[in-house]
Amino acid sequence: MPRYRWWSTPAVLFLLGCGGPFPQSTLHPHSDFARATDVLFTDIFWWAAAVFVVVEALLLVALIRFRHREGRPAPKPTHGHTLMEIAWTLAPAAILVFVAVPTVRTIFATAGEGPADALKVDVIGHQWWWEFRYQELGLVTANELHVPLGRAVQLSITSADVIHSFWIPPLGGKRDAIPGHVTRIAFRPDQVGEYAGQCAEFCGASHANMRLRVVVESDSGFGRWATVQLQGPAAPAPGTAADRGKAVFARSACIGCHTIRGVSPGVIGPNLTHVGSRTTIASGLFPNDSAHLARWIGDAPSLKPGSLMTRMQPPLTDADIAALVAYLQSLQ
Amino acid sequence: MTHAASAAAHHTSLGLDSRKMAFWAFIGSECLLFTSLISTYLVYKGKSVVGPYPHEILNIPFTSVSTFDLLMSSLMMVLALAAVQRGDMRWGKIWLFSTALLGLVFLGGQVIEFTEFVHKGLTLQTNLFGCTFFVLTGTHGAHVSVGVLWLLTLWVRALQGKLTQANAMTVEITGLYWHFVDVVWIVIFTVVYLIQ
Amino acid sequence: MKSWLTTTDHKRIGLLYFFTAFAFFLIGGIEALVIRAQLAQPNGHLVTAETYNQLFTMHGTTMVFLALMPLSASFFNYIVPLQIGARDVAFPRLNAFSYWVFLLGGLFLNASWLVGPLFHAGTLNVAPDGGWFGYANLTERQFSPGPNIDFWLLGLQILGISSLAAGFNFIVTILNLRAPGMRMMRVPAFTWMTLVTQFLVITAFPVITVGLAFLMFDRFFGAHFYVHEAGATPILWQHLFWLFGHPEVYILILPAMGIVSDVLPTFARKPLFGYTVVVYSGVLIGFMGWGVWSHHMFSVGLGPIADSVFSATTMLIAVPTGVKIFNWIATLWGGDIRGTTALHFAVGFIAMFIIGGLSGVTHASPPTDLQQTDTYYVVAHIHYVLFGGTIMGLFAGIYYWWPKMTGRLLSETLGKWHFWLQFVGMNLAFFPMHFIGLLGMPRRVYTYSPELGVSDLNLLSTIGAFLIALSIFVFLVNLLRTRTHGQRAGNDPWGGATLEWSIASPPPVYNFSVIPTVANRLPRWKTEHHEPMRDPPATPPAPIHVPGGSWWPMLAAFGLPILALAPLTHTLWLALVGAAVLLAGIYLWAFEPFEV
Amino acid sequence: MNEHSQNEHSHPTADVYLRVAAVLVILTVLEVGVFYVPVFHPVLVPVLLVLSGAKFTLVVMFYMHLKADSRVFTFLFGAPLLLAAVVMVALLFLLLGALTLRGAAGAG
Ligand code: HEA
Ligand code: HEA
Ligand code: HEC
Ligand code: CUA
Ligand SMILES: [Cu+2]
Repeated sequence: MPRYRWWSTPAVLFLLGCGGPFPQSTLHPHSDFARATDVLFTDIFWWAAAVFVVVEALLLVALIRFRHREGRPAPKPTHGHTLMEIAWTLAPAAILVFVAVPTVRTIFATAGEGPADALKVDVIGHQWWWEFRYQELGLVTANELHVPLGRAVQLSITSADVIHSFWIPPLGGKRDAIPGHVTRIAFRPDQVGEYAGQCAEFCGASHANMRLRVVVESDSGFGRWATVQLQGPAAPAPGTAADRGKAVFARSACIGCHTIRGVSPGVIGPNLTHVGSRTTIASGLFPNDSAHLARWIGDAPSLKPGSLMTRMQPPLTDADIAALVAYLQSLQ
Repeated sequence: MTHAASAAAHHTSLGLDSRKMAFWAFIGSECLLFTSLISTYLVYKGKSVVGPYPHEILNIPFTSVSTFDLLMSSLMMVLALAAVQRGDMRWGKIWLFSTALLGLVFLGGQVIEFTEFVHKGLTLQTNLFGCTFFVLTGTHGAHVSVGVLWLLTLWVRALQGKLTQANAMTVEITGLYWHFVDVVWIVIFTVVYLIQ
Repeated sequence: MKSWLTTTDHKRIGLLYFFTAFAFFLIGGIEALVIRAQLAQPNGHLVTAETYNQLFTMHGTTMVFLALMPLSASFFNYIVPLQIGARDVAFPRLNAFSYWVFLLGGLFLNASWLVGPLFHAGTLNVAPDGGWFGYANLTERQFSPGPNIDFWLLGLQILGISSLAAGFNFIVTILNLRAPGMRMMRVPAFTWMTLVTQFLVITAFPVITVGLAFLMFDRFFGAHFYVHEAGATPILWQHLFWLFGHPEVYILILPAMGIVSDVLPTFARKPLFGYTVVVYSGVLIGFMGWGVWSHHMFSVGLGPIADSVFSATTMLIAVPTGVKIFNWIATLWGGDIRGTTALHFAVGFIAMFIIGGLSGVTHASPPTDLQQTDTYYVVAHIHYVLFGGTIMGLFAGIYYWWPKMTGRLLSETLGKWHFWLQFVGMNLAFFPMHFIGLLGMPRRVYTYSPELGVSDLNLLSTIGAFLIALSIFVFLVNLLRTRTHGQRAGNDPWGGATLEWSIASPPPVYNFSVIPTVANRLPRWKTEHHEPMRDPPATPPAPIHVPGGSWWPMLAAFGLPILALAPLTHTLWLALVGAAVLLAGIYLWAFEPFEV
Repeated sequence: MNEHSQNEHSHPTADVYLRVAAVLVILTVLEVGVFYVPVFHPVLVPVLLVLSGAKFTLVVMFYMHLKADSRVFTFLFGAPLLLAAVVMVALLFLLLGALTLRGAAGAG
């Protein structure tokens, strides 16, 4: 839709020297859903802009033309004008028809029902991370949603605790994740890439830190990712740091909260079976590297206020933590 | 209450008593209060995940008597008003007291009902029916209690000879409140007890 | 001192409202400044996440319930009886009660900043932290175990009582205490909008009272009104809240619209254009305001039909609002416009409110709102309507009526400084928020990543916020200076058309030495149809009885916070004491000899 | 007391009050009767709503004197009442719709 492109990258912002890349922008749509919204927004924006210009201009003209001057005769005490009243009732009403009709059309077009062959993913919001369940693939992961290019995606969104709101701006508008309800979004991404999103409904201390990422991949790329995810966790070679880490994991509280397939069944925290393959940890907050992993395991709440992954009691030794990091990184 | 009656002696632009007008506005406002409560009751109807459920526990004959009692108290109330307006303070006192008494009987009935429900395992914490039922009927009961207190106050004033024909407006306003509480019960009785 | 504590004079109560509400406005503003300082750069760490959540919750709650509503109330109190030619409101002691309840409710809410240690927590730890619309089920005990939410819900319950009492009072005052000859269609626009506002108050507040009562039962007594495991739904809260919440935003804007409708004619020296239409459109806005609440819930997924219906009803409100705006411009058109500070603010209202109104229309379209809701784009909308609208309108009222209230004119020079600083500041603070939101920054985040590319815009916004603070500082200087240096106002510094200008500034206790008889909508102006009315004599021809004060409204008011402390501290005897104080206050009040 | 308003809307007499009470009692008996008679079950809800609506109206009109009193009072009561009714219908529609349609399909 080249007609809209120039507006989508407001020149103002470039003048301010903050040109992008705006990974979380609503003005750079990359799916049918986001585009439909963007088209509609652009539409309404221009109507609004026109109203704005006309009304402010009238106001300014009135102020300048009729400002007080010495000797100006007393103004004529006009009390009203029926025709004018009718005119300025009808004109906005007419404009609103032009806004309302495409609005309703878009409401139904984006109601969240994807086609039958859509890739179905259940999204579950937790304080403060996202769980993704691919029913048809039997695959569970967290915080990084992988989807193939060119296939529609149908998300069924709910929450395990309080209300969250699932939102990846470049791919389309948000839907709340409400305990006891299921809401839906459907979209078809149209460009490979990594998109940023974030929880949008205030959900407690770390609401600001409840981020997520969507990786739109080519069909084959997605297939490779899914195959890897479906495999069991990598078994560390005996005697390595990772192997020691596995032992620490198995005797620590970790198993109570985290699932590693075949190792532990916990469901309070994210599934860690392939945590090493993620680019970030703690719902998009930090890069998935040794330093951050170590700090996270040592004291998660200090990195993420309120995090339900409390400091381990008794505290882990530095050696334990280093081993755990090695183990987690081995879980590719 | 009694002295503010003199406010009405001043000029008013609609020729209406200010307190009465304020009271009607108050009653209008109360409509929204009870609507919110009743809507919630209806929305959550049949949504309880554990019992006891309404049909297992609501006692229609018992509540019918309560309803009748409240209706009669409304009658007493209008009779009290008519008596005070004629200046017949003897009957005024009698009717005022009977209104309050019937109100007390209603409250007694509610206490018995609540106690029985608790014995049968329905509390505020049990299920959604418990939540919505107790808060709705409890709010109504609280209104009745305020009404009884108010009526008894008037009755004592009348006994002291401080409530006279000149204060008929006070009695009328008390009546408005009392009848409104009755009217709310009419709705609750139908919506909660009869339509299950 | 005693005379202020026991006062039942609407003018004194009006001033009490003003100074109290303005103090709360400063507190809310300082909270906003801390918010902006935190967000000036990405990964800010001025305050912790927990503190930040308390800051925006208290900022929103304070501004809405403790600053803007009571600032409007100060004008209802001071100006409405004067505009309709009355000696006081219908129930002076109830009026005093409203004020004291408001004050105590406000103190109760704000006490939460300081009393942490009493709850075994830090000092800045137990203030409300669930956002100003406190969505369930985050507010349930399970997810918010501390007393934070308790302060919020009990505080709001207390404040609701104050608003309701004032609502009944002003409805009766306006309907029943008008001077002879002042038919409804001769009532000044501001008083009309007050009436509409009060109808919204008495119908909207009961709904949130119920919503909060449910929350109370859930938190204190283990009920499950918003607990989905019990079969309930947290969505119920959203409906109850917004059923109240949307009328509430019109409660906030209509008084300001009334002020503008009074200020513009005075300074254009022209009657309000289309008075009848302006009045009816106000009534219509109030009425339609009841049918749009679910536009705050588009992202909940109510289904395409409900979304379409609420979208349409919401958009329709633009029509009566537009009608008002066009009538205001037509009022200016052909006038002889004197650029006083009051006029600056009134025009500023129109210019800025339009921006907020138009962004409101983009919200009203559910698909676009799905991208905007819960982002800074909404924050931009609310500040353009609330700050650009209500605050601008209220300042217009302050500059217009301050001389009436104190007898001295505010300095015009400082006033213009105030206006321009505020005008530039607010646009700098709030305009970038549109982009911040569209570029993907959610609201209510204590921190954001530099990756988003909104750091510079946020810095700009912060600078704007501090410019606003500077402008408010200039206003405070103006207020202080006026006490001693202000030019004397006389009865009528502006040549106003309405009754309040026919008496001394500040007015004597009894307001009107003789209750005027009104023959026209613009009684003090000469028009082609009639001569101006004569002002009432400066001294009353016969002695006028003025009611004395009363302690009992204040006593009764004290019962409420005591009652609220009972669940907060799990102390039964406090509930009994509170109820006793309340009852004692009411009985003493009811049987006290009090002649109006 | 305000003579003006007293004379304008004279209140009904005790006689009227008693007759209204009689009707109210009959309606209540009918309500409970209808509840217990199986024949009426298909139409129970509408019948009950009509009956209680009639009782409501009677009390408001006669015991609260709205029938004879100033229209201002009718407005102060009627407008919020109407609003309340509309709100209730809307809430039932919105919440029951949401709960049954989505709750049934729902996970979580
Ligand atoms: C003073 C308070 C005030 C006022 C007056 C308004 C006015 C309006 N508001 Fe706003 N609103 C708020 C305060 C207010 N709002 C607040 C506080 C919130 C957020 C709450 C929260 O989440 O914290 C909110 C949120 C909010 C939302 C929810 C956003 C979201 O959370 O996703 C929506 C959605 O529809 C909305 C719409 C509107 C509309 C359509 C108007 C209309 O009334 C505006 C009408 C005015 C005009 C349109 C301009 C003038 C008209 C013309 C010049 C005529 C010609 C115009 C056209 C043809 C378009 N508002
Ligand atoms: C009702 C009116 C109102 C007003 C007037 C304001 C005024 C301001 N608001 Fe507010 N705001 C809201 C209502 C209002 N706000 C609401 C309802 C929310 C939503 C809350 C929620 O999400 O729950 C919100 C949220 C909100 C946010 C979003 C927070 C978030 O989502 O994380 C921000 C961020 O910038 C903000 C900023 C400001 C600023 C900078 C001002 C400024 O205009 C403030 C200006 C005032 C001052 C600066 C006064 C200070 C004076 C001095 C410093 C003088 C010094 C003198 C002495 C100390 C004696 N507001
Ligand atoms: C009390 C429950 C609990 C325990 C015990 C626990 N965790 Fe966690 N963990 C969580 C939760 C909840 C999260 C998600 C937190 C967030 O992002 O806010 C998490 C997140 C993580 C993550 C980041 C995952 C991701 O995809 O972003 C890692 C890695 C992790 N935990 C490792 C561990 C290790 C190693 C241990 C044992 C030493 C452990 N956890 C013990 C609850 C727990
Ligand atoms: Cu989850 Cu905000
Ligand atoms: Cu709204």
